[in-house]
Amino acid sequence: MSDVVQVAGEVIAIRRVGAYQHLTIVAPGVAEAARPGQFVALAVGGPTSANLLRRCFSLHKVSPSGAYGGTLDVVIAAKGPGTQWLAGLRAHDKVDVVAPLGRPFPIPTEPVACVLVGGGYGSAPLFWLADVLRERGCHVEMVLGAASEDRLFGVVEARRSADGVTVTTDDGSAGRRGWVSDVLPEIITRTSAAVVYGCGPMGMLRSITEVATAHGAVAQVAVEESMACGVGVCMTCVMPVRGKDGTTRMVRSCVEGPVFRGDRVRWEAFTDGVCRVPADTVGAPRAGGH
Amino acid sequence: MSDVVQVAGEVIAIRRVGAYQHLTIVAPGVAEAARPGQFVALAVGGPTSANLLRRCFSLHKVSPSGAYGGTLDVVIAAKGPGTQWLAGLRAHDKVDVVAPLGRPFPIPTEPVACVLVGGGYGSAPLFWLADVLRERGCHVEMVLGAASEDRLFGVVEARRSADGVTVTTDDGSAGRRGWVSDVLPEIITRTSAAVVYGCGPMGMLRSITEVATAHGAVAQVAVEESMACGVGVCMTCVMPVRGKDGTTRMVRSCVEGPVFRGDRVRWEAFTDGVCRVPADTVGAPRAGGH
Amino acid sequence: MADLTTRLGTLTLPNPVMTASGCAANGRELHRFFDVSELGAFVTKTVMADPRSGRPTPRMAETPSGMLNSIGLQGPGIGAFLDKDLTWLKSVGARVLVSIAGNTAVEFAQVARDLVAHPAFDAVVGVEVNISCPNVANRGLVFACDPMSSAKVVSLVREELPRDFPMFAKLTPDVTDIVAIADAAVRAGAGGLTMINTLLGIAIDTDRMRPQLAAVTGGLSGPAVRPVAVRAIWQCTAAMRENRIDAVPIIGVGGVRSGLDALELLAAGASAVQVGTATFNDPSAPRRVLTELESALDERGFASLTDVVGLAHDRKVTL
Amino acid sequence: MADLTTRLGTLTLPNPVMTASGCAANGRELHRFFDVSELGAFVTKTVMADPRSGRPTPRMAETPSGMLNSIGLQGPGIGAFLDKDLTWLKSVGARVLVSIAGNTAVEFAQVARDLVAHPAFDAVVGVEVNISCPNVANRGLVFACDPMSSAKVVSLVREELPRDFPMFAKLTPDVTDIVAIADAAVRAGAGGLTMINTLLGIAIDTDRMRPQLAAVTGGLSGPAVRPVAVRAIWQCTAAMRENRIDAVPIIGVGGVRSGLDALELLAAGASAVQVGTATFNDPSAPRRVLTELESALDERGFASLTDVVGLAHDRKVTL
Ligand SMILES: Cc1cc2nc3c(=O)[nH]c(=O)nc-3n(C[C@H](O)[C@H](O)[C@H](O)COP(=O)(O)OP(=O)(O)OC[C@H]3O[C@@H](n4cnc5c(N)ncnc54)[C@H](O)[C@@H]3O)c2cc1C
Ligand SMILES: Cc1cc2nc3c(=O)[nH]c(=O)nc-3n(C[C@H](O)[C@H](O)[C@H](O)COP(=O)(O)OP(=O)(O)OC[C@H]3O[C@@H](n4cnc5c(N)ncnc54)[C@H](O)[C@@H]3O)c2cc1C
Ligand SMILES: Cc1cc2nc3c(=O)[nH]c(=O)nc-3n(C[C@H](O)[C@H](O)[C@H](O)COP(=O)(O)O)c2cc1C
Ligand SMILES: Cc1cc2nc3c(=O)[nH]c(=O)nc-3n(C[C@H](O)[C@H](O)[C@H](O)COP(=O)(O)O)c2cc1C
Ligand code: FES
Ligand code: FES
Repeated sequence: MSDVVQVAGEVIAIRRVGAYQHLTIVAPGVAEAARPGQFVALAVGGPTSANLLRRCFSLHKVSPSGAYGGTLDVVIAAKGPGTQWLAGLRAHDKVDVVAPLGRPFPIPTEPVACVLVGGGYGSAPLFWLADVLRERGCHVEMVLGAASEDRLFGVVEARRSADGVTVTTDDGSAGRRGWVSDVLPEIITRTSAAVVYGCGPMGMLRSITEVATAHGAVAQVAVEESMACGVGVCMTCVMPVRGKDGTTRMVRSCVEGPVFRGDRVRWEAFTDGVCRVPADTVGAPRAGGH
Repeated sequence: MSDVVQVAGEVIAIRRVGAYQHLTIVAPGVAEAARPGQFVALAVGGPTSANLLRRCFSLHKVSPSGAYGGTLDVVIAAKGPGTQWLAGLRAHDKVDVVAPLGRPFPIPTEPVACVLVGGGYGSAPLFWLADVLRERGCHVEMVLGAASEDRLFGVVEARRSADGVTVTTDDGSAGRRGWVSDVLPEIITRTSAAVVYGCGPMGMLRSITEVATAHGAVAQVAVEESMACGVGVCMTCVMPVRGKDGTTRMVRSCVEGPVFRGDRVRWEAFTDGVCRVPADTVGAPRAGGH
Repeated sequence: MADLTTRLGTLTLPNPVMTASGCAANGRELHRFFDVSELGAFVTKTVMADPRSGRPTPRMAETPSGMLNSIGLQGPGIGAFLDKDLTWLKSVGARVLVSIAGNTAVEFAQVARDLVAHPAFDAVVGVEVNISCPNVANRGLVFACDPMSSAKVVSLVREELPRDFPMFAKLTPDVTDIVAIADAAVRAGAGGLTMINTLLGIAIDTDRMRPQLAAVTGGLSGPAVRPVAVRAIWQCTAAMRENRIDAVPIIGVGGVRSGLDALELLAAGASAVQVGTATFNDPSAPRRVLTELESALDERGFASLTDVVGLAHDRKVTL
Repeated sequence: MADLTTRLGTLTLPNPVMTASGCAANGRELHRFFDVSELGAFVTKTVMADPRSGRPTPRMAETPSGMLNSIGLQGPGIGAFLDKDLTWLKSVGARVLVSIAGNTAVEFAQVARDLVAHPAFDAVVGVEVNISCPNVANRGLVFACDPMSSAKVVSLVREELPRDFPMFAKLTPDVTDIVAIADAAVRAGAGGLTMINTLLGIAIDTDRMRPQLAAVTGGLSGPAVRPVAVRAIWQCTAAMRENRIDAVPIIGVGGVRSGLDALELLAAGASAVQVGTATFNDPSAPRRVLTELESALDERGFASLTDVVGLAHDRKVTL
């Protein structure tokens, strides 16, 4: 956790891609240290902003230098005030950047087969990951899933970056109707994949983990917990994760994650938008609670 | 207080003029009802703004229709967060407009001589006022004063709108070195002016009133009190003013002003950035206060 | 379209959105922007027995997502209020909630008596007793900071009003235990509670290096304080649901700027909401909040406003 | 360049800017953005005797110009804190203000005892006693809501610390009379006060129609609450200047985002300031505030930080 930079970024391009906005931001110093799976924390709203907290986005890609100095790309779904503000930026607008943050996807030392699964904008970091894996000689399959066609991101890019691409949508508007977990078993089996990488909503990551584990593959998932700071100082982004010692702790997903081994995450603690503290967690409240 | 409109305005031009920013905003419905001396209240900071209160500016000019529909012009000195945000707007940015507000400068029924005195951006509403007065056959002299040349506004416009123009600056960087009150006696005497109109800082308005009164002219001054709403509902913009009945009340400068007869204002209540409630004001606190 | 009717004890209103006292003057100014009779009720600026000049200026300071004010209850006194302001509000068909105060408990009662005696009283749908103001008899301590003083004012005003006439005690959040104050007010006869008034705050002018307000302290309001308002409403509602205090309707106020903000206060337990400081940002705010609230209910499939009042207590996650 | 040295009773610091407890973890994370030893002091996350998992998530909600948090004092327990965190802070040369708490008054004392006994204690310049946390023995009522509980904790901790060792009691603003709590803490042996901790608040998720935080209530912080912090500092300083309570130094905290915000708290009476929530917006905030404060003093012609402490009281307008 050392090579992070904070820099006054400048938007140089913003374009709509399906339901998303794709931003390119000049942010010198980020690309050199960044790895796939890491993220950026952006300040929102400018100097008069009432929205203090940073918004976090997976790094889609980075380039160490170009006509404008190093750049980074993010893919943003406009939801609340912060993402709406970001989606409304124009070229030359300023945005404060803190990046790269968090632990990247671990890269296998051997050239094994891998499946990369992205839900909605969750695919954003996977093309760069695919490139890195293929450089290492890995066979790479991608699965892109979304509610509907406009919420898929990067189908064309996927065909360039991966050896095989499968698309699913909940409503069947593109690819196969259904969920990524419907197609995953067949792909793992066919490619004898050793690692399944996932990025997307929590429910999807849980099922990816289950499928991968059931088929003898390791799941590496990038989680999306609500974050206030992104840099490890606020303790809002915690989730229960088993350590190597088997003990569960409430760990910060911004510094110890966002990428976790799927089988270490205590998925059963997440229900209905709440994550409870499992009773066997270190320091869990005893009767009376805290 | 009836013909006010609230409308989503759009900036169509913004340009620097000396130390100020001159904004032209499309705001249909404002021009028709507006008179010189009235003002506009602008919301600042956009949808994520932490600055809730409106910022008020004299209407510099209005045009009922043009290529874009009715427009209004304001001249803004960037000081705090709100005026800085406004000064940073670009063409096609949106700004919520409430206008026209307040009581305009009263126009004499006879074609008398008038002196119009503006301090800094306080001259902004005076050119339009001069045009209206000259249409009525009044002889119009203008006095523009400021700390330094870059803080003068509209010297060229003044030469077009007035029969005579005098410029003063504190540092002598343009026109005569000194204050507007230094030159005012001679102009009132020479023109036998019946009315002196003033717009600018409080201290200047007070001395304009004193000079005018001493020379047998009526002072009509547009004051600048700190305003939260601009529309008469918050009671923050009050000042002690004598009514026709001779009684002093704390009146709202946004609805009963901003233009007051200078000799009605209890200037002695203003000291060192505070305005006390004179003891003879209606409802003034008795011992113990409230 | 959801049924927006709300019931506040003996009072039924066509919708739950009101102005907040002191943030809408007495109606004429906002009537230029929307028809004030369309609101559930129009809440007037707190009025006292005599005319008051209010405090010296500066009286306000902008703060992050809020403001401080030290208006000092400037107003014309109850007599002029009744003849001019209330009479005008009646003429446009507004339902009026009249906010009253006094320097002493007895003065509150006197103001209430004058109100009831006036011909325009039939436009009045309720009285809001602003006990969040200084008690001259008790070293200027705010009435609502002390359960006994609160109870005294409420019971004296109660005696002046017709039986069962809607009466709301307006509480300050600047207390260690707001439920205790609510309890005292309700026991003394308040048929409902309005919460919250402003929080005591200070801002310093860093150029002059002195307080920005001439009066030093002011009341903090605006979206900044909304979480405190929601919490106060929640705490009193929870106490009522658990029968720790008698159940009465709550009017929520504090930081409402949008229909969703209003929905927050309602879900926490308020049966109506007032829009205050947001009106300075947008003079149409009270009317706009009503429209937005209506859409918010429709989008969420609620057939009636009453379905959402206190709903967050039922949906609270059990841990 | 102004002399930024500040004196807090027996403690002298090269400058008045600190982190706020719980908003800077225990140093490593921010050390990536600036050298934490450059701050006047580094205030650690409140530590208790045993490890604590903290509360379920969601633990935070963004609010206008602020946020709510319900972290629940997650932490490693005093043992691990001392061996890992304090030892690291010592290794980089930080001046450390250690924030401690307990479920009971006795647990506070126990934590203090462990701290004093540790080899890294020489990096500790003071102890901040976070009495704004729930007292398990008193139905979970926050210690700092009650003068007696506050005094008990303070006096027990005092006994564990070396004579005259700097000790600050951290107060909550959620009380009717903060001066009374300050008085109790000072009489019990607090050498100074830190104010304010967060305000109790709630936010409702209007899609789920339930509280946004799993724990329902949370602490409100950020620029939104700055006027409340300035007011609390002002009131206690005024009471000290008028000899109503004993004079001790105050560390100001609440809503500081810029050097001018810090100057507000100093002018109101604080001798040092902590930067909390603003750090989430800008991880360099504590260090930036220091630079900005230095410029602000220079621009205003103050030769020394001590010249501005409490200055707004002297410059207050007399009406
Ligand atoms: C590691 C990581 C990578 C992400 N990558 C992407 C991406 O590539 N593209 C994309 O569109 N979104 C991504 N998200 C989600 C994105 O951060 C949220 O959608 C965004 O913060 C919501 O901001 P808002 O203003 O729309 O919502 P608001 O609800 O107003 O946000 C309020 C606060 O909650 C936090 N918050 C709310 N939702 C989330 C969330 N889902 N995750 C984290 N914090 C949240 C915000 O950071 C902010 O502090 C990612 C989140 C994480 C943690
Ligand atoms: C009737 C009227 C006409 C004005 N005409 C002009 C003009 O033509 N050009 C121009 O540059 N300025 C004009 N002003 C002053 C202008 O309104 C303030 O400079 C501006 O509001 C300051 O905003 P800020 O964000 O820079 O400062 P901040 O200090 O951040 O403002 C905070 C709050 O204080 C209020 N405020 C602060 N200073 C003033 C002030 N001097 N007058 C009124 N409210 C204030 C703001 O409205 C806002 O609510 C006029 C003021 C009034 C009352
Ligand atoms: C300028 C101003 C004046 C106010 N005057 C009064 C008043 O006279 N009586 C009263 O009960 N509340 C008064 N209040 C408090 C508001 O009615 C309301 O309780 C508080 O501002 C919180 O709501 P808000 O955040 O929507 O403004 C005033 C508030 C402001 C901002
Ligand atoms: C996420 C978070 C965690 C906090 N944890 C603690 C804590 O452990 N101990 C403590 O005394 N205060 C804690 N606080 C309160 C802060 O130290 C500070 O008093 C308060 O947030 C006001 O300052 P601010 O507005 O600068 O954040 C916490 C605040 C936040 C936002
Ligand atoms: S987001 Fe702040 S610790 Fe992870
Ligand atoms: S500015 Fe609100 S009443 Fe004048």
